[in-house]
Amino acid sequence: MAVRLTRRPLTLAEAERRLRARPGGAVVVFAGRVRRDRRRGSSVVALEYEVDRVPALARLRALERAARRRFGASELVLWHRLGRVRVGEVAVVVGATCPHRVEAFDAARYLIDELKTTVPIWKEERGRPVRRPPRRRARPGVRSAGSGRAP
Amino acid sequence: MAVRLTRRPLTLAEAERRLRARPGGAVVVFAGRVRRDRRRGSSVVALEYEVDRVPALARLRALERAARRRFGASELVLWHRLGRVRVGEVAVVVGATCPHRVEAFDAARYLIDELKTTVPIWKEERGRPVRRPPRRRARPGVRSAGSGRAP
Amino acid sequence: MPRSVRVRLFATARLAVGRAVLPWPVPEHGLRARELVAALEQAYPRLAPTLRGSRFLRNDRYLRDLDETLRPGDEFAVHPPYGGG
Amino acid sequence: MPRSVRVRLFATARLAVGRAVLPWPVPEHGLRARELVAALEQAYPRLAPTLRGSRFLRNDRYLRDLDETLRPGDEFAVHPPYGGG
Repeated sequence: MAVRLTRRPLTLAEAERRLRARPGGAVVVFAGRVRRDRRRGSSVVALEYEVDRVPALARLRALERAARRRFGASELVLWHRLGRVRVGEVAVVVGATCPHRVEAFDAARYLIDELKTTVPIWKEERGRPVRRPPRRRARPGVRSAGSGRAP
Repeated sequence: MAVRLTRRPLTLAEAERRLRARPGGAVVVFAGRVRRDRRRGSSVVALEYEVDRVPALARLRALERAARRRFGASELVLWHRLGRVRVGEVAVVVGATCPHRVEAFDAARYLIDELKTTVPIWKEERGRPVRRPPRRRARPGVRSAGSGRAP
Repeated sequence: MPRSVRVRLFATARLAVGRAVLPWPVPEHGLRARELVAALEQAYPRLAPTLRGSRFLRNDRYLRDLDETLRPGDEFAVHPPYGGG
Repeated sequence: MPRSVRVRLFATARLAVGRAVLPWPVPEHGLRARELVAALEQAYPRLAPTLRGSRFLRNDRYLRDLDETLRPGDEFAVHPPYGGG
């Protein structure tokens, strides 16, 4: 499936199987991973992804069609994790197979830029589970779209 | 190895193992594949890659250093096949792990653009082996840098 | 047929209200999207800043404008700015 | 010590000459890169267009200019425009 919202791990290897099944001289893949929060006192170990599924899938399919048309892509992936994704894991993979490298780069860039701003997916920070309440605890919250910590 | 000139097949899966071993929110990988030549009468089934190994490796390592410095890349791959590479196979893989997606895209783009124009690697077309000489045969030749068929 | 719309709240909207789904009664004369948003703002003052930055959907389609009239049984989704990736 | 340089030809340069390596004698007064290139052009007219678009290396380093003097035992590489990827 070119478009996927899933709770299972995402890999470039799996994207490769799809993207290399079709002809095209250039394959570009982007993987976005959950980053460690470097703010002092942060205890964030994962992000929890939430989705409004029906409009999200509709929008992802519209992006797929647009990329085929605009960049001549013969194959695409637009995959996003849902639920809890730990630091270091891949939260999103987008990629395109195109005749030439310029279109393939532009397509992948277009897909991730559009995905981030136009697909109803949200992330919320999740802290380390604590057994005894510590003196001061960082308060995990929803990451806004403008967060500097998203890739 | 971030830098590699090899006769073995290249895969995004192998690049992923290297690029995900280091921290960074964004991984971008480009794979360039040998394309079928669509000119009429062409019998090209593979490209044969030739290298001047010592200066090629020196230049690839210089690109690696430049990408770490310019784009803050924590890990890189700059891999190229040598010898015969069949249509559909991957001839080159470049990729970068960076904190954010803009640098990761820029790094991968920089690496492949520079690789194509500044690393002493050449390709030569290889035709289908023929048992009986056909009346007219497409004459395989060296592909120039300006060839429209390179990805 | 319920005499209410089903308000679905996501991300910061959900956190501000404390729940993901909120049934909202539809008066006899009907309910414009604009009226629902104003009523939500009044009922949940913490929701106000989020509502101002949100997009709204009726039955999984983005609203063209806030003059659309909601009918009993409709779903009304509140989408704060997206943050995937 | 050989009294020649080892000319290494790649891609179209190799095809024009028909071989990848060519020993080239170094006269008593020495051999500038410029003189070698001119001599190659004269000996292999089909090589001329390629030479005009090529970069040259002495012992795996790009030549700064064609006035560099080659010594017996040196390698001299002819690099037509690159075509990797």
